[in-house]
Amino acid sequence: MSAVTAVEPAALRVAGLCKSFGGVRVLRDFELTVPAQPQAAVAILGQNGAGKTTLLNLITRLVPADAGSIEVFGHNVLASAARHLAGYGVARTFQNPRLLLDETCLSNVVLGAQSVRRRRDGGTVAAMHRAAEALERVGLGGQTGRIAGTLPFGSRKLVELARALALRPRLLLLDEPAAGLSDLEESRLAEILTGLTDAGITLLLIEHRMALVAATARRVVMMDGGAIVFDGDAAAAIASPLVRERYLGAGFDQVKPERGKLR
Amino acid sequence: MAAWIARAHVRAARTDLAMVVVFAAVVIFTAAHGSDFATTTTINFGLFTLLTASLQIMLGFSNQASLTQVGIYGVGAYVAVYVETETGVAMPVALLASLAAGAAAGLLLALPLSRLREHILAMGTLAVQVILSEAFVHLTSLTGGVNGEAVPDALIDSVPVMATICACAAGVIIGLNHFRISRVGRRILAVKADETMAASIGINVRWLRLMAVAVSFAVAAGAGCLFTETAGFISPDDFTLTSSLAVLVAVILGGRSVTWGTLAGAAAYSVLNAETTSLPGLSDLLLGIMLVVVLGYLPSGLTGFRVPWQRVRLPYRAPRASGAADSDPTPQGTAAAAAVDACAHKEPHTRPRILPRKW
Amino acid sequence: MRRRHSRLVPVAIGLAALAGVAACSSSSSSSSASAAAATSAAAKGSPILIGLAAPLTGSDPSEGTSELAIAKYAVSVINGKGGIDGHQVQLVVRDTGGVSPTGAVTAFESLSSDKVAVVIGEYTSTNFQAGCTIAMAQHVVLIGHASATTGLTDGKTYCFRDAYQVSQSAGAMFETAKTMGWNPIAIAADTTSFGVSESTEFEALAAKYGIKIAANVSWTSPASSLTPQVLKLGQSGAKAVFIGSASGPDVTLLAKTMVQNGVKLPIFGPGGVNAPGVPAAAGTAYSALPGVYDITSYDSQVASAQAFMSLISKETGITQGGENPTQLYDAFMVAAAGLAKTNGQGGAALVTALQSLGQFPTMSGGPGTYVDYTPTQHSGLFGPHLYTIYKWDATSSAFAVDSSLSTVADESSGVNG
Amino acid sequence: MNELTGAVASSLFYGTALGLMALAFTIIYTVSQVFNFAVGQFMILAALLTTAVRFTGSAVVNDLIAIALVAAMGSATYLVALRWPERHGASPLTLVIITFGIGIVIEQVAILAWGSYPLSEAPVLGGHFVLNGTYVPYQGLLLIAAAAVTVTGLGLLQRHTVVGKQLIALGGNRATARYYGINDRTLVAVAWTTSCAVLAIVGTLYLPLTGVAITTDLSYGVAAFAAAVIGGLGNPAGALFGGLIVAFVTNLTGVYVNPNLTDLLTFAMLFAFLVFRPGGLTGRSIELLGPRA
Repeated sequence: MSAVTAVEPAALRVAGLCKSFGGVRVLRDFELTVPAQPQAAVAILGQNGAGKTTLLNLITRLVPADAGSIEVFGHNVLASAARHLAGYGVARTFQNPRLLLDETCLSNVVLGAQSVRRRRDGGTVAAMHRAAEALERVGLGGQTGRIAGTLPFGSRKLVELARALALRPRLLLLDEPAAGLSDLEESRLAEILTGLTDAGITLLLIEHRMALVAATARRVVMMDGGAIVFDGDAAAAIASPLVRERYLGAGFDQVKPERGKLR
Repeated sequence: MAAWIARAHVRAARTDLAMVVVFAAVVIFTAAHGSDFATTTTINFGLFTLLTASLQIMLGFSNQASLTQVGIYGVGAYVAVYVETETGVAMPVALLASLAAGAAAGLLLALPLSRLREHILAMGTLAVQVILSEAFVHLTSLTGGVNGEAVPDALIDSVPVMATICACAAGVIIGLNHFRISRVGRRILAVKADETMAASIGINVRWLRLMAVAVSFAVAAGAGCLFTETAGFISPDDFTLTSSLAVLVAVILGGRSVTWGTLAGAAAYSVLNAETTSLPGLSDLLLGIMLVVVLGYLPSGLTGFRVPWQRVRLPYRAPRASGAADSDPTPQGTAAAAAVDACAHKEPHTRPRILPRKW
Repeated sequence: MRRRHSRLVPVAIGLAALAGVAACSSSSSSSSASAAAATSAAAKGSPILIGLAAPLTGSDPSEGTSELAIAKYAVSVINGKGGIDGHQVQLVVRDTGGVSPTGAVTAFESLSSDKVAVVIGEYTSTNFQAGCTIAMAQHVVLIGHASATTGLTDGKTYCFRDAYQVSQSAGAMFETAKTMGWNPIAIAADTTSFGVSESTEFEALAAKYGIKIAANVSWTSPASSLTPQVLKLGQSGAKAVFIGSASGPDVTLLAKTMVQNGVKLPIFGPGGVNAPGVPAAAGTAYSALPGVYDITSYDSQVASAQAFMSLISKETGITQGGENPTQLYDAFMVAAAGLAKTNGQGGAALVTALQSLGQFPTMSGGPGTYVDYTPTQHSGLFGPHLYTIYKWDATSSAFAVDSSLSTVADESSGVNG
Repeated sequence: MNELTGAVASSLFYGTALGLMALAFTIIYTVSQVFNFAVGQFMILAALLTTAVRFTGSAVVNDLIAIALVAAMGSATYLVALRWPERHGASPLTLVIITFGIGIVIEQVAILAWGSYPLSEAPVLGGHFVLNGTYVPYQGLLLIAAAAVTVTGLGLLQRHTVVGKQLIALGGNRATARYYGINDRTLVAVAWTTSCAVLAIVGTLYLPLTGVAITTDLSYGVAAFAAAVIGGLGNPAGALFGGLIVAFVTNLTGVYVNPNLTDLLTFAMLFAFLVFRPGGLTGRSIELLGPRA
């Protein structure tokens, strides 16, 4: 529709998306476009139940859509199965990391590294190297042999992030990456995420922690009642009376921008 | 470089060796003993191990419970007899036919059953087993009905056949042992652990589950073909729901180890079966008590003890920088990562301390 | 190391046990292992072993229990008479686990490893057939006492039986039907080997006797509902129902369902109609039906057989005889007579001995009932007094001999010597 | 039309019996996601207690004693054989296999104690009336009345008593229910007691029409399972409905098409429902369906 698509298809284009669970309408006529260039992080805000995770599940085909269309890099998502998304260059993480807790970190990440076969990929050994690189990228380079179940929660989230990176995505969907992380881990995560956008990966992250959003996201989208109520850059979001009223609450003025501690 | 993968296989090969030794010992012992009862017991054990291993492919690798293994075993047996009597081909050809029939049955049944999970799936396969049992009785022209069919040129109590069956059983277990290290094996284990996660990283969940059923049924049908070679006579009473239940029980009883668990379950069950022929009126009662007590009070089976069996340890070592052969192979990370590294183990693949080192 | 070890322990125990089973296959059957060399009865005084393969568990364990009691009694009688050629006889028992060819094979293998001279039993035809396969492979003589399917022993050198065959009893039933004017008849049979062979035999003989078959219904035994089958019988316009089921519960359910649905037809059959417990359980229904007939080879009117059963119940406390108790006893006597000729040796020698045994008088029969094997005919039990037909007597709620029908059935069975 | 009357009457009685057994299935499945494959054994055990043991001279008193005993056995079975494994992480599949084992033990012990011969059970209400050539026994009508009372009564108890509401909560989510202070051990034991009491009602009221034999246990059990799935697991009225459907479909096809394929038909129906409509005709959908990935 827009002129951009003629040059390069958008990283994500959602149009007219509807989803109801039983009688509850979670998304109604949802529209969102994330351009492929320049690579940046887009943060989605919204109260619990606003439909954020549902949106991610719809994009990754874990739940079927009622109506509408979703495209990633020009591929029609709704005509594909969940397993095809990785091939389109899309990877995701979950709010609660889903790892094989009995296996080593490396084995978990190798699953991702070997998932999509590309030419000149090499065999399992090459996949192991890529997996190790991904682990190193999230700061777990020394933990390859550790059993995932013995890691603390924050590190498990990083392992999952590494597994998603091992898929070599162009669009990375993150579901509350900072939830449950300590302040130290959160600041490290911010560094990692910034590094990813610099490396040319478009991020779509659902996040409640404003500090992380402020540190990483260039664009902020706020959802309420299944639709977008605010769309602008991060600074504008924190300044916006709408966002304050609907999401941050009246007391947000007192927050320190760098190390915001909400709730 | 590929040597690192080879090391995982070498580690697994120790189990292979143990398997070969165990089966060879059983075969040699039986052959030396020379009694036909011993031969029959060992043949039953070998066939039962094959059935247990076939179910392990479904239950152990993709968490698909099946109560229809013995029905498929029957399909394999009837196909083998049919092919041999109609065309007069040799046994290996009949075996191929049985394997193909099993795989076809697997594909045919896995499609409608693909949406069922866990014990609901078990109940769906229970229905299939009962339908197969009824079919064996009623398709008289193909199966000979309840009066059964004689098998032409069967080699009853033959030591070579016993050895073949045990070799097949050992071969299948060894195959499973290495399959779980392979790329596909690890992917299917990921499917077993978490289907949603597996789909989200691009794994074709439905296909892998389908293939597990097809391969499992092919093995069960192949075992059925081997069974005809030693039985001399087959009838629907050989392929009942009770036997299917026994296979499932053996797998659960054996525990989650794909190798030792399969062997332990099959051995325990075969022993019980052979031993109770001389216990008037008690074998069924013993079976019932065993189901309740052993399954109930030993929830992780004979080889379980809460040790996750599917752990595949890829012995990874990062490539050394050229010219710096003596340096620590641990790669340097970011400053934050280094903080984590400080409490990490020196060796990249050291086990956590709560478990003792194994050989 | 330790963990792997602990995993190996149960496996090792299991395999050791497996080896143990293979090694001492007869450990739990008293001292028979020590007498493994008894086949040729080399030393004076070492016992001759006779095997019994019986369904001690499975769908009908009571059958096995009574078989065991009768077998013990038969062995005690043989030993009481001084054994065989000075050797005592010892009984070795194995469980076939009900109707299960695999169980039968395992039991047979186990017995043959015990070096028994002869195996008796395998009461269903399916089990007999499975046992027979092994008998042929291992050259061990098998004598069945109740497997009724036609042609079971044909061409099987090592397989014998002293049992009435379905073809014979079915013939007698059709003869009865002709006398009673039952035309057409309907068949109700379960899908066990017994039911199927009865049903096949009925269909085969119907044309010969000029009787039509109006309906042929079947069910998987044991049944929880027989309404569709019964309604079909009622619809068919048949004058009587021939029953092919050895299952007491099924026949009880059939009779009760027939009465409830107003399907008032005479029922007639071997096996289940007068199986243990059935007269008491189905009595009310039987009395409401226009006639219930039981055909059996076991003539309790014969004084010797009556004395036998009362002795059995006194000795063992078993009141119900199971299938063909006298025939089982006869099988032991036949085996003993054969073994006396071979000095306790089994195998081919025993086959020859049995074939040359000549007419062997049986327990249940009258003057002419005897077992007679020839090299081509291993199904023995021929004579003028083959069948007795019992009719349900509603006033006394019991079966009573119908002598006129018995005569008809007996004389027409076509196998009189 | 004679056979139609017969088919309808028989289907009503058999269907009600299967429906009540399916209800017993459902009661336990709702609270603990376990299929109890010993339903046939518990049902026949009740009948055996009144016929083979015969506590008193009165059929009614015998039946009541049998119902009480079997109900008590139900909770005892749960507490002894299933509670521990359930608490220690046994999967529902393992628990199902254990119920098979419980069934085998009951069956074999019953055979050892009372033999495998068929027995006749005295009806509470003797007599019958004739309708269009079909004998309609009063006992059958009593069974239907008892079923109506049972289903309505259980429904009312579930909705209007604390225990009933707690059972519903337990069925919803066991862990959450436990957080709210619901004693799940007592409650699941209550469910087993209720379930086995329902089975005993079937055993004492229906089996006088058919004869009692312990060997028929699994035939009843599997047919009742089919009824439970078809009616919709987790729905008491649906269970009864499922039983009637199984009975009517098998009987009518038996009469008008082919009576020899009724068993095959039952299992084909079971299979079709599991695959295409796992929630049954009335039930909520089973939560064990996999993703569409």
